[in-house]
Amino acid sequence: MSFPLLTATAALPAIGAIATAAVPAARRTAAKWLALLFSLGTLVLAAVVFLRFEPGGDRYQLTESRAWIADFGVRYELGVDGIGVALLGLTALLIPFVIVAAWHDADPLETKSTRWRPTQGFFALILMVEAMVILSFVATDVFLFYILFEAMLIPMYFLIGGFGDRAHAGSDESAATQRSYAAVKFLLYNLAGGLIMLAAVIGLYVVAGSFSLLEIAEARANGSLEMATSTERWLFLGFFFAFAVKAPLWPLHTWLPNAMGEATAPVAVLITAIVDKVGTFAMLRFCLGLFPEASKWATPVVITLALISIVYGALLAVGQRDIKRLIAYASISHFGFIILGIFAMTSQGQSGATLYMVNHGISTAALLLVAGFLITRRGSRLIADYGGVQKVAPVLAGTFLIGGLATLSLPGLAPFVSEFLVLVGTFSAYPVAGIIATSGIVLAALYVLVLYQRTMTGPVQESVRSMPDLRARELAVAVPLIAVLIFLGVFPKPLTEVVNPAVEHTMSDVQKKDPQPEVEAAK
Amino acid sequence: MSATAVHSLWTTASGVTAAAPGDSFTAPKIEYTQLMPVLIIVVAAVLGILVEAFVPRRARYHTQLFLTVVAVAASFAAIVGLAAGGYGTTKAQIAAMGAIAIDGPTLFLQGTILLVAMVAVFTFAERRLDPSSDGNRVDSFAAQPGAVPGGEGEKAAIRAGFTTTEVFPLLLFSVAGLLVFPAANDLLTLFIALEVFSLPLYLLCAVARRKRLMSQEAAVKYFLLGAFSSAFLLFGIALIYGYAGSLSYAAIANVVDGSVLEIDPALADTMGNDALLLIGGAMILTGLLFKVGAVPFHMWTPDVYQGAPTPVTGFMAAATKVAAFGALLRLLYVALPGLTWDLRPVMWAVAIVTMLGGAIVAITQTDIKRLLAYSSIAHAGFILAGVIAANPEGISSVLFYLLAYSFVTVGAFAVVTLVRDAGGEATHLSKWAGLGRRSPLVAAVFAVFLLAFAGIPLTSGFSGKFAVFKAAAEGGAGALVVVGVLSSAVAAFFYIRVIVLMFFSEPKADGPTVAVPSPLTMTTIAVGVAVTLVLGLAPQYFLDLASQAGVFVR
Amino acid sequence: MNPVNYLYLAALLFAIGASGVLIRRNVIVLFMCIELMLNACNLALVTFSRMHGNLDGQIVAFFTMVVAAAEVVVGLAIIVSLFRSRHSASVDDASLMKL
Amino acid sequence: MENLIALLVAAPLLGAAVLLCGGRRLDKTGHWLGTALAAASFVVGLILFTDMLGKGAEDRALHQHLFSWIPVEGFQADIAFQLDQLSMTFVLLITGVGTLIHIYSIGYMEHDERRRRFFGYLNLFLAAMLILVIADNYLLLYVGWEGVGLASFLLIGFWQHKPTAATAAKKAFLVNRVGDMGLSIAIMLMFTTFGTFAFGPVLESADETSQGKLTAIGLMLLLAACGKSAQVPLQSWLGDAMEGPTPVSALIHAATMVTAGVYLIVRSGAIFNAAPDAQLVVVIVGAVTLIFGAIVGCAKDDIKKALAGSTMSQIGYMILAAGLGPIGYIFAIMHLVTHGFFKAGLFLGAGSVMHGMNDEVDMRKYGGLRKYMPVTFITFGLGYLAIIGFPGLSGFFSKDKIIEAAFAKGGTEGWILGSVALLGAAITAFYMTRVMLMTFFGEKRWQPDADGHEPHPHESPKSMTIPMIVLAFGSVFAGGFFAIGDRFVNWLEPVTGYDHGHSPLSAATVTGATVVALVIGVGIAWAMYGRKPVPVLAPRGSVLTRAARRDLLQDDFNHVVLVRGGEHLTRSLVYVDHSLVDGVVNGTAASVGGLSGRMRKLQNGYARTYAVSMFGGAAVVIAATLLMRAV
Repeated sequence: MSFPLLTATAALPAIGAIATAAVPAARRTAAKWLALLFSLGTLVLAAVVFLRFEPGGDRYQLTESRAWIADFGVRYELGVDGIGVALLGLTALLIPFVIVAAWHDADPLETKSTRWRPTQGFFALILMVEAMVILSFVATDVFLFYILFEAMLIPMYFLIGGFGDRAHAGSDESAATQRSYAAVKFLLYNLAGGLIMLAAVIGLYVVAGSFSLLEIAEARANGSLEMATSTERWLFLGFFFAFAVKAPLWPLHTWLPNAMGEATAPVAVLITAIVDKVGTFAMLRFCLGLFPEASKWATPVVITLALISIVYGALLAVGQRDIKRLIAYASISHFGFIILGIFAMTSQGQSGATLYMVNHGISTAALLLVAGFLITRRGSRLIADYGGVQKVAPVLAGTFLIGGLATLSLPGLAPFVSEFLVLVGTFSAYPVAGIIATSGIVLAALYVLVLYQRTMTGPVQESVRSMPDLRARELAVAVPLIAVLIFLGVFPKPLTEVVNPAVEHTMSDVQKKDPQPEVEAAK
Repeated sequence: MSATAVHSLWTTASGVTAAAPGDSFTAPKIEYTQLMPVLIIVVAAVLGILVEAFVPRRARYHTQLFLTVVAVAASFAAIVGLAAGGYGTTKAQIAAMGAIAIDGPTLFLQGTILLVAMVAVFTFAERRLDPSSDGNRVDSFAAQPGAVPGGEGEKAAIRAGFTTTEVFPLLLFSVAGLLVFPAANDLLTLFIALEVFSLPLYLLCAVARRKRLMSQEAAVKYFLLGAFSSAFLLFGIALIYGYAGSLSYAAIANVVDGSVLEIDPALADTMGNDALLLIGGAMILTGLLFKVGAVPFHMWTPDVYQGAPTPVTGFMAAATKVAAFGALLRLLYVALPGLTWDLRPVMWAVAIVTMLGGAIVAITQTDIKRLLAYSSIAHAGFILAGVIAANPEGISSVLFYLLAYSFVTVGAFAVVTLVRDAGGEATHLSKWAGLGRRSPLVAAVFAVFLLAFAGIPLTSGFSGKFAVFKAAAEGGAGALVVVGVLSSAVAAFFYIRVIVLMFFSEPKADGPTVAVPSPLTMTTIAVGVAVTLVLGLAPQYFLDLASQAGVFVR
Repeated sequence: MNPVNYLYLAALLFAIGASGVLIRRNVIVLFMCIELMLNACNLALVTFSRMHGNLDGQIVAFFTMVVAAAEVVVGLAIIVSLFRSRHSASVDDASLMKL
Repeated sequence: MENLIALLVAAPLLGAAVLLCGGRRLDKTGHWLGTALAAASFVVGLILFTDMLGKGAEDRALHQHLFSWIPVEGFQADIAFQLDQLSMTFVLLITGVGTLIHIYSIGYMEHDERRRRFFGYLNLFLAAMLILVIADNYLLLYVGWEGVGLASFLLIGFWQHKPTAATAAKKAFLVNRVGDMGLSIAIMLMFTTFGTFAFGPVLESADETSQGKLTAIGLMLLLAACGKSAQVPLQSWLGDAMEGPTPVSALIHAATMVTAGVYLIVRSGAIFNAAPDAQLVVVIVGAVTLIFGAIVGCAKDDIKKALAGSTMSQIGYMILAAGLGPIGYIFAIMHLVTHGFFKAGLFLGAGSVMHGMNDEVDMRKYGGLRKYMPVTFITFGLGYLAIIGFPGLSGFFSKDKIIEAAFAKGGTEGWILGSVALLGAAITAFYMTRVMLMTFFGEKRWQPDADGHEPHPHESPKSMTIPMIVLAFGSVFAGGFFAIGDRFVNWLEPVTGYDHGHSPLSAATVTGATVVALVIGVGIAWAMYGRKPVPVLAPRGSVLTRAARRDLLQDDFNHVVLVRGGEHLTRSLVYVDHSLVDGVVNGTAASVGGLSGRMRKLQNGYARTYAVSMFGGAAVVIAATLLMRAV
């Protein structure tokens, strides 16, 4: 077996986590640099994966397979397809920015106890999450995936509950309670979803006698595995529920605003830009891959829920008074688009959904991190506490605006490509759904511009008069992300050509053909 | 006189004597090698009594500790030897004239019990946690259990530096009983073993150094209810005996599945009378379900767990569950396989109410020991799901679960002993607030145990739960699995609550201090963590072990 | 006389004992009731032993007596120490731990 | 040659990037750079133009394929440009007028410390607008479409410290987004119908599909056009857009961007030709807006708002023409170009006036300015004559042609449209005369403002007047140049097609009618504002006037229906989310907790209670087991 590249990619941050955690309390800065170093190393490895991956090649590449828990029929099986590569890249790309953005978030308020090492813990947890997420993107064994899907909740939980937004200082009792409420809510929602999925996972094993995606798919293909319709549907529901909680899909979304509101901006990015993608990714790979018939059966309901998410999320975003909660609801709306694209079951829709995962990750990261810089400056998350920032901190305002424009998917920025693909893909299969979803672009403009207008424009508020503009560290976060947004908006080819083959595979899984245009005019 | 007397260790001679008086006495055949683990423990226990009698007080503690550790280690070595000798698999056999079964489950469970006992001994022997009184290092046990708490007698005893080193022989006796319990192959042995491990435990519950009143109350409750339940068990035994005319599992099984055809007309209304069988079976079941702490026979658990000295609680919680489930499995699979379909509905009901009841009531608990007690109830429910599976996977999964669960439990209670304030252990949850800030390591360790209890992946708890649920699903108990995951979701809530308390809430000013334990307790906790993680990350070896061991000899 | 009647008697005794456990407050009496239940078991065992014509049941009966004796030892020890510290033999007074 | 096309876009795009990222060090030179790059783009346009003239009418269209943009299974979107006569017309207009306005802005924005960014935005707008007109497929057009939306958002809100400006910017973007929704739906429809959205294939095979589909596409395109070109019902943003600096109003909200809708419809002519129902809607929208804008223009005292109303109405003319089909396309574009000249000129004039009057915009506070700023007066006057269609000037030719075409539509429809157009001409004459009179004639009516600054009206600097003069030239001669010998018709005919139609009235009659309408309008205006002095405080006026002052209550409508309704909706949804969606879960949790509390009570500490539960349990177990056997 050749060099286990995927394992290495996942292992590096894990090692980094341990190393970071081991740094003595006094050497806080060293820990930060160490974490950053490891995340960059991971980025390099991810780049290698991206280059080694041949779009034309097998469905799953760089595969690894080792015995693990024979009694459970579980093998340590890794393999990456185009979708996996894209999201792997996204994760590896974003984490360094998250770390840099969070540079001072975890500095202890007072250094009274020498044993308490929040900073080390914080960055170690981030790396741990990265490791688990990466592994879950490349796991081709359902059980392995499930384990990571569940296990990554724990570090996330500590990140949310342990390192809240300094927007209200740590000592404030109500803030502490709110934060732990958010953390618990996050954990319980996802845990409940995961446990339901556990039942389905076990059921799948009872039915299929294996956890290996490849084996099951093969058995499906050569007809040696027959799933009763009802069984398949139940299993599908078990899986889908967990992913819908994670994604999150209306009405299982309410944990997200709390979590994102209470967590620090970088952690919020971790949640919505990276961890939640595991949910949508899993819908594409497991729900459609394992239960194509049931997926088709569920499509009408799922699409309806997705549409509700789109409109509902956007409307609630308009109604928010808290910057981070607003972005959270915006994300809910966007996840609606992603799920819509997945279940439209057209090439455009699914390619769009995959690109959407990546682009939404980057754009949200840009917007949310800049918002975080803003919030740390003023020490408040309330929109009402800002005004006229544009005058005192034009660069901050500019980056914020670009992030916002990306969020409303302005053409020329990456999200437009994916959103339009999703819309076209949906429209060609379900015109009405497509049109309803299109209304989302107006609402998106509404909440983004309202946010921008209330915070950045108008007369300068006293509280922000002395606000400094972005510092070098913060620019180092914002500018590259924006650059990526523009590049992928103008030239998404590198991504699409990786994704397309994977999408064709999924389409063949569900045995769907794209609807043919009525006039064959394309020459 | 009929010749239906089935040979049994206790009654070999019976038929013969009746036939020909004055005939030569035939000695029963005892396989001492196979029984060695038990014998070692018993001998050591007796020696322990002698030590109490003849060794000067100052030396007793160390002598007893040494003796106990050596005995347990030796016994475990014997187990390993037997297992290596293939007694667990190929050479599995009925020993001691049908009284004891030496087979996979026996050896696996006995091994588990001994390991648990070993780490438990360490916590028993811990003497660094409490501030030394009058220059004497003290452990968790009363100087003179007989004396009135806070009375003159006790003060004098403390001044004199008395310590209750009897706990070690008591522990050993209890262990002896526990070792026999899952191996018992006839009902009498079952009953005796039950009493042998119960009685010392009743006593051990009563001898806490701090909070004596609660400790004694726990002992009384445990004793009365235990005796009550054993009465049920015994009556059940009587009825089954009446039904089958024998105590040996094998014989009972034969009668149940009707392979014994010739029935003396005189016995028509007892022999093979299903009413007797069913009632008797049900009553024995009751007795065993009491020991495993299944709803509705669970109510002793919280009080006893809370009142007993924490090291005892840890030992009891882990070891008795292991032994009791072992005995339950053997009874159901060897003696009453014919009743599977009659008992199934009841077992289902019990499993469901146990899972849900334990999880739900735990939510509102405010005392960490009671919390763990309720969680142990919920876990009993999960294990029952595996028992119900009624297939080989069921057996092995239960064995594995018991292994995983017992170490988490011992470890968790060991951690509980560390968190102390003026009044001894600070078991009220409110006192645990902000523990993560004050001593991150202990809090982290406890968090690991809690996550294992909650069944989060990468911990032993998950592997066990998965194994059990998988077996249950394959055994056609899918509904149980669903209930199981639901109650796990509920259970997760209160484990998480404790973690929140430890890490996310501000430390209280008058909060407890975390005592720095001696290497003994450290070992216990370390072993607990190690097993938890190993069984979570790479359980394969132990799963193999369990599945090899998962066959009962008949 | 039909031996089955002994069984009915045994059942009756068992029931009496059990109800005693449920009804009486005094620990000692409660304890005695449990002993009664055990002895009911003994009666049943002996009867069955007689009916089956093997001695197993009687042997068990002997063991039960021994066990009962042991229980008395342990039980009384606990009860006495409780009585010392509480000056009450009512089982209901021992209810510090609840909920 | 075609490789030059990308340069058209590249130059201003580069300018925008440099100016916006360059930082303070460019504050000194930024505006020059911006202007230079705009000019460069214009020069490239001229080169291409001359080259194009050199070719035969048929093979004039140039095509440049840069790279494949979104390659996805069954979906092909390219970054590719197409430069035909129609696009070329726009390129010249945009870059030409654009450059002039850059120059103008150098003076106009002199005292603004954020002038560098202003030029960055202007360049950004040019780039986006050029993408819009030279894209070779609808998706790329959409990019430009939203790009200009963004630029206009940034420029309207350029003075962000003014809440009104910020709000206006947001409003403009939002209303445009509604239109964009139409455009994207149209594109989706094209994709599902034709499997592509490149101009070539779509337009060639337009008539191969059903009426219904085409009508749908047409209407969606029209919706888009309404958004961008401020046509009823999406007109409400244009008035507020006047919050932006005057050059912006001139360039974006008069000359170029707002005409994008016309371009879209003319470009999609093939589709509309095949979908008469859609066409009908188009002409109706055009006609309504024509009158609507004109009426609004009559009531406004804010000079820019008055001009904005007139812009609306003039674009109404163009849309109307575009809706007429091949008869009107060319004249729509022609009017568009001439309008580009004179309306830009008028706005620059207005800007110049404001520049001299401390940014006072209320015409009632002007008066008699012709003495103080003669150049402005003359250029503005020429623009005025042009727009009212004074015979011989640009507006005369283009507008006259449209009216003629309207009649040529034939049937009652033709009559109605024609007369509406005529009526519009009259009203135009009225309100423009009103503006003219109130601003430059009569007595001076300005007073010291709040902090006692007496305005000192003065002529603007060269950098401002020169562009005005140039535009004035355009206003005067462009129309004639185009119309005589049907130059413009021959130029565009290969692209848009041309159908002379058959007017029930002779050209002369129409022209006569137009002139009559013009005279009437001017006359009334003179009677109302020329003879007697204009009151400084606006009289209450008739119901219609008051309604017109409030943009015919359009905003009140939006406010009540959309804003209020939306607020209520979101508020109630926030409540729902918290108490219902979240409440269900929390409720479940709470109930479990309560259950736990009650079950906990069973654990009452009495050993005998525990015994009872055991006994009961045992009883149940036994009973159940027996029952199981029984049944």
